Amino acid sequence: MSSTASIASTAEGLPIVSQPSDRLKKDVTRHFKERVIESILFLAAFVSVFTTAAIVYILITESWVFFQHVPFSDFLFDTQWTPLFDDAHYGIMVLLSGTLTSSAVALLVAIPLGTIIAIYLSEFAPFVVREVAKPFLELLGGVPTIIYGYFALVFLTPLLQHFLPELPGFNLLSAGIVMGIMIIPYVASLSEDAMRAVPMALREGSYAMGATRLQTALRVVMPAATSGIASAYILGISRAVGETMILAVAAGMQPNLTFNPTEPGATITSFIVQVALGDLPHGSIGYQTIFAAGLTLMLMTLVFNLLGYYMRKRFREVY
Amino acid sequence: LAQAQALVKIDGSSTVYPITEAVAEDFQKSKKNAVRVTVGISGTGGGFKKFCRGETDISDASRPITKKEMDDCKAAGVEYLELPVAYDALTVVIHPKNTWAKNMTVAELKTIWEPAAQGKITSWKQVNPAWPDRPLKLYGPGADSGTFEYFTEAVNGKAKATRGDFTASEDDNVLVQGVLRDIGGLGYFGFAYYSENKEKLAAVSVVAPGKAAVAPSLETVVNGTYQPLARPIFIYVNAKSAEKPEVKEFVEYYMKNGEALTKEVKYVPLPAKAYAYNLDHFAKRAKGTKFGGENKVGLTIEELMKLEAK
Amino acid sequence: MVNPMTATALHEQTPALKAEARNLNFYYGNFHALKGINMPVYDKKVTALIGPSGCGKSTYLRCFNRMHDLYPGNRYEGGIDFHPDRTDLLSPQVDPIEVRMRISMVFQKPNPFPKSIYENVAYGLRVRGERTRSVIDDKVEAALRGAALWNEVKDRLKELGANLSGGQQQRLCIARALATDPELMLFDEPTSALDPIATGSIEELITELKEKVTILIVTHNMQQAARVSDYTAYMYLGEMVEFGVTDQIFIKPQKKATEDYITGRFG
Amino acid sequence: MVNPMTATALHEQTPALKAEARNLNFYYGNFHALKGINMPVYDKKVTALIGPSGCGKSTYLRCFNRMHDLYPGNRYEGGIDFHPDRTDLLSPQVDPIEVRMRISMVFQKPNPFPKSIYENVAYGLRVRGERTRSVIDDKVEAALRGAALWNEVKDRLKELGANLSGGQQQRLCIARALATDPELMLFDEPTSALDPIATGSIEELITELKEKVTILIVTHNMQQAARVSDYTAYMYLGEMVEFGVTDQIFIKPQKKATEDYITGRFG
Amino acid sequence: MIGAHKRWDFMFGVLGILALMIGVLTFTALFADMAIKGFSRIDANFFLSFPSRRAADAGILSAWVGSTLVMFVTAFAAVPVGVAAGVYLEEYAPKNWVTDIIEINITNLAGVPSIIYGLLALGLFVYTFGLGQSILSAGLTLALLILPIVIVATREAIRAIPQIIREGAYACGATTWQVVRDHIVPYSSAGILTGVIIGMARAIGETAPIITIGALTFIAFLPSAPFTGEPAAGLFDWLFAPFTVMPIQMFNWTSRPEAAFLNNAAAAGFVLVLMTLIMNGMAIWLRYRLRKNIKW
Ligand SMILES: Nc1ncnc2c1ncn2[C@@H]1O[C@H](COP(=O)(O)OP(=O)(O)OP(=O)(O)O)[C@@H](O)[C@H]1O
Ligand SMILES: Nc1ncnc2c1ncn2[C@@H]1O[C@H](COP(=O)(O)OP(=O)(O)OP(=O)(O)O)[C@@H](O)[C@H]1O
Ligand SMILES: [Mg+2]
Ligand SMILES: [Mg+2]
Repeated sequence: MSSTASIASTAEGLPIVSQPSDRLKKDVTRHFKERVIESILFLAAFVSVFTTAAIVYILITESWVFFQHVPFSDFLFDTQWTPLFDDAHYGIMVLLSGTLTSSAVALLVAIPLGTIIAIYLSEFAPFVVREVAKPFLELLGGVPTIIYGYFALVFLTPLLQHFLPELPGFNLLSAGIVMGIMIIPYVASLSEDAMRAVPMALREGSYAMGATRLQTALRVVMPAATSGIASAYILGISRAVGETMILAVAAGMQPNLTFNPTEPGATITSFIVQVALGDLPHGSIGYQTIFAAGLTLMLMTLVFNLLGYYMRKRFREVY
Repeated sequence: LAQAQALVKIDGSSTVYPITEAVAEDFQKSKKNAVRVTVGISGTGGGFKKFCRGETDISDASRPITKKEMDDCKAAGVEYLELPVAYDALTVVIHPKNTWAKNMTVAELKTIWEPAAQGKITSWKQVNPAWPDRPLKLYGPGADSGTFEYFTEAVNGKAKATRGDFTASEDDNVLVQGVLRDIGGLGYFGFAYYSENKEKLAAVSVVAPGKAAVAPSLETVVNGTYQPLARPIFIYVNAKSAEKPEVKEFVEYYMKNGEALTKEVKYVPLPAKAYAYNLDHFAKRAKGTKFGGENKVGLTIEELMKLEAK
Repeated sequence: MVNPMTATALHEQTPALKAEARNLNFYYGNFHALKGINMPVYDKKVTALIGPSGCGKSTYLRCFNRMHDLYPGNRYEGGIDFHPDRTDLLSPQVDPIEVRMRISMVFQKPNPFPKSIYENVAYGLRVRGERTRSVIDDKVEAALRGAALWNEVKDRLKELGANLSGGQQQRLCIARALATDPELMLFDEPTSALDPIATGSIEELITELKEKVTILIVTHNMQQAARVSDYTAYMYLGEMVEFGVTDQIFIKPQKKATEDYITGRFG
Repeated sequence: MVNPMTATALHEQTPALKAEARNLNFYYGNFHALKGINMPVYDKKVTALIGPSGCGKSTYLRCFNRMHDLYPGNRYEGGIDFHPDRTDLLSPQVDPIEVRMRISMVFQKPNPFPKSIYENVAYGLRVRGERTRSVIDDKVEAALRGAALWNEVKDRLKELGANLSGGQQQRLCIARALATDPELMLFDEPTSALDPIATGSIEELITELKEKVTILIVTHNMQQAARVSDYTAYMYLGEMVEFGVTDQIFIKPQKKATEDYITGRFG
Repeated sequence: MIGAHKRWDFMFGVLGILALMIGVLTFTALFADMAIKGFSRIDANFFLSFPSRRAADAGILSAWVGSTLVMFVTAFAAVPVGVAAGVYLEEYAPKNWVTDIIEINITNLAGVPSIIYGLLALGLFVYTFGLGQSILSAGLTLALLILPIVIVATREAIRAIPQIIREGAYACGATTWQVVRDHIVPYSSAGILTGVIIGMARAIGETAPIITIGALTFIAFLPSAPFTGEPAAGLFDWLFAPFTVMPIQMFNWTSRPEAAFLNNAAAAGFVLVLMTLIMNGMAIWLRYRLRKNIKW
């Protein structure tokens, strides 16, 4: 093949070897400028890593002190959480059960409703409804959470007590439901984005088979948007697990090892705010518990996120 | 940086906050805004943390300074003056339809709240056979609070010793909501929240051993008969800051107007002589705490004034 | 534009009509995309639609399965009679879903669903409410055989459709369209995203399919039209310029415009 | 694959080389997309690249302005000499940005920036650091005239480029590519998204442009290749099957494969 | 059979509207409740007064000024860093494990409870960097809090830019930075803006981290505007001033014994939601303005 090149070259009467002439050489200053900018941008991206590192550093150093007083096995397996009582117990399972139960309730509300809304907005709703409804929904996220807390306490709980007369005035159920309503926009908005990103060609393919809107939405659009919807759910879970004020107001702050949502309970976050703003001396073991609890929470969200990341990788959209 | 204007920085307990806020508001007005006062609510613990780093001039505290905090202050070279400013009268409240438990002895309270009661004492009848067999629902402040610590010590005889199965909240209004919805409910919190909700809640008259039943009120607290559930609350003044004219004036203003302002915000003031004593104490710059890093229960203000600072 | 004589003449040569556009107009909002189209579609034959880009080939094709109903602002006028019973496909009384169940479509770019190969083909059956496993199994196999894909995929039916090569994906889409025994199949430039070898296999397939179904195919490749179709229609600017037997159109078109286009003088 | 004799013969007829691919190989990761391509590009001529879909036309074209550098995993082998000074465009010492400043490109779909018409054309100049208002004004006008668009847009230079029709947008993109006085212009199916009238105007434009610049154009439309190009290269499966003077290729190709493709027997 | 399908479609449409209504009605109920309770309190004085022990005199002047200034700092810190990070990840970053880590890390940060940011900021900004308990510290804290939201929104917006626009710019000889500056950032600004506003709407309601780093509750003066006062304040002195914010004021009022303060709290909540509403409204408007000029 090189024969052509050589023939062409001989025709020109020039040597075969070609060396770059200066006119296309790399511009050193420009190259340098680009590198500098890239480094600055990289640093910006690294801020988030730095933040995490700093958070982990703080949580771990403080928890370290904590775990020198409290055996790790107690932390994991004790069934009571009374770090501030005279008879102190440090069973994180208690708070974890509250967190998981309230989050489960919230997600049972937010995921179905959020998904239905997302499907409705992306596949059914007329353009105007969608454009008006989305920002409106996003406002739900802008209401201070303490207002939701009181909403759960003085409105929803009495309402629920009509149906469940045994329901105590403070319970994980109504806090969880309200939390779920608060999370709806996160789930709905992101899922809707993901569904709308599904190429029209797939929808047309389904309609062309004689499918109805609902069939198309459920059997083609949703599976195609799995990864985006999964991220929306993961974000919803993180929100639920990290929510504070609603639970602090409406769930009773009662460290109860229970998975029954009709009981009062305490969660990791509500415990952390309560103690962080309370009268405990800093540096006391009681105060340090919040770092151990925070670390647990952080690990939990990390697990969820890794799971979500894995799922996104696994089910990457293949259109 | 040019924070040229005189500034008094206060932080600490949210329990003490309403009083300090009232004083700060009036003080600032009386100085025609020449002095600025700021008040935060990062909790007694958070307040002391800043105070012992020398970041604040005054710390609001709903309990005496602890040993740990004393050490911190010492390490940072911060000396302080301890001034009680009001009473926080812990009020035990019940539902107004609760006709049986208008009076309760400290022993009965203990039966209800002691750690051993957890999961066992679930009906009023178990506390006193004369009372009906109604479920007993408990409400109280969070275990991180000074109120909780004091109540457990006063009732159960040991700070922080308590049963765990009660509904807790940092926000006393939330506790009010709990008790007023529940005929079998019983809760405790600061007197101010009770006096604001007198129509909706009933206060329990407490019978101290060997004494008559005393209902919480301004008089009974001030005259020392409402015991053991009345506790003093404090401000701590940084000794170095106390040399600054604006801080000095502020503290003096606090003591002179404290009684009226405390009443106005529905807290229970100390007897008038206590404020005079505080002024004197402040003038002498008598440093240190009288509690030695521990809480003391059932202390009347006279007893407190007689204590020597350590 | 179609000479009624021609249409009639053709009609007499051929066994049966499968469908017939009668004075069909179509509007995208205010844009008049199809202008008074009359055209027969003969049963068990391949009819090719050719014409320069933007002339309305896809628009016309998508009228047959009421695809335009999916988007607001679109409007049909006139009708498409569907034989033997001469139902007007565009009548408001006709359920587009019903239409699409009888008239299936294969698109320009292969668009397998993000599901397994098996589920892709079974989709149309499931949509029709078919539940019996053995029935579905049989139809899936038949459709894959019909699309000349069975041998290549029979051992990997559980794999994702997207893992196949482009040509295989397109054949999968054809199998999907075949599985529900359509009476008419619409192809919109089915090979334009494929390499020549895949293209060849699809063309072969189309030739085989016409034994069983009627086919309407849009293509921008005149060679392809010549190779696969029995009838050809040339469209330009939303109008049907000429329709006729493919050999005749390519060898001796009646209109100058058609000739110009076919010989590459234009387009 | 290229017959060396043909290349030499051609070479002697033509004034000068603008560029020359020497044993060019290209890899998308592990996929060997271009296989040992040798091809001259003659100065001030139009060279058309034809071949079935997926044969590597675009891939080859995009080697000339180092577009593949934008994506990781791509790898060049061999070289493209750029005349007169015979710099190897693919050499690591060569800055792709400098290359793109001299070799501009027009894409399949018109891709005006969402900026004003004026800013679209001025962009290449601004990127080169040109600040003087009057210089930019002049060059923008010249480029728009060169792209036969000036009269249509001279009163609406501040309007968005996207408000133009498809054909105008494509001419705008050509103006953008022209504004910086490129030595070589690459066109990748520039008319495949356009209607016939717009296509005609672009083809005319290309014919005019070759007075000033060298042009390399990919097209899937053989008629177009025949109409606009001086030289034609037929590619298949990543290889250069045949290269020659356009008339010769279309009338009497030397390879059977080329003939099959051109006559529509295949592809 | 077909009829049944249609009915399902219809029923789902109704279900969708109902689900939507649950959200919308809850919001409306909360908003109306605050409006009714707080109505008597909302007048000019409420906005122009400092906090007071008397509910009727108490206002939110220091709070809304504080919130506004803190939001200002937050936006100024979070937007450049967030956008830069998003741009880096989309336009520069090689797809390797480092970017994977950054990516996981960002989603993870979005789930860290806000109080933990407070603890972090107390150690970092207040003490280590010595910024004090100031508007600056608070703004930076909230900036860290919303950074993940801004980054994610930026990336999504950038991904929506067709590759062909990028290639067009590169083909003109632009460097990566020029492409980013002239095309990527301008064309994604609408999406970025949405993310920023959503983040800010969240940040403006945060209480716990701000209290942790030392926001005040009683503060009866405003930070001095640049070049005013005696001696004249510097251009950036306000950054270091003590402050309070709306949610803290509201939080404090909800937990006061006097019932009158609860109306104040409702009024403050109403104003807070209104502020969020205004921000959202701004976002919608700006998004509309920006999108109008962007068609691919
Ligand atoms: N959704 C739409 N809204 C408005 N106009 C449209 C729409 N779709 C297509 N058109 C216009 O209708 C005309 C016909 O388009 P159509 O897609 O049917 O052309 P085509 O012949 O299939 O072209 P191609 O060969 O490029 O696919 C074109 O002018 C096109 O711009
Ligand atoms: N980014 C890529 N990564 C991997 N393979 C690619 C990529 N782009 C193209 N290819 C493959 O390289 C081969 C040549 O593609 P190319 O786009 O150059 O074809 P083409 O001749 O331009 O076709 P068309 O006429 O369809 O534009 C094809 O097999 C294609 O699948
Ligand atoms: Mg088409
Ligand atoms: Mg191509």
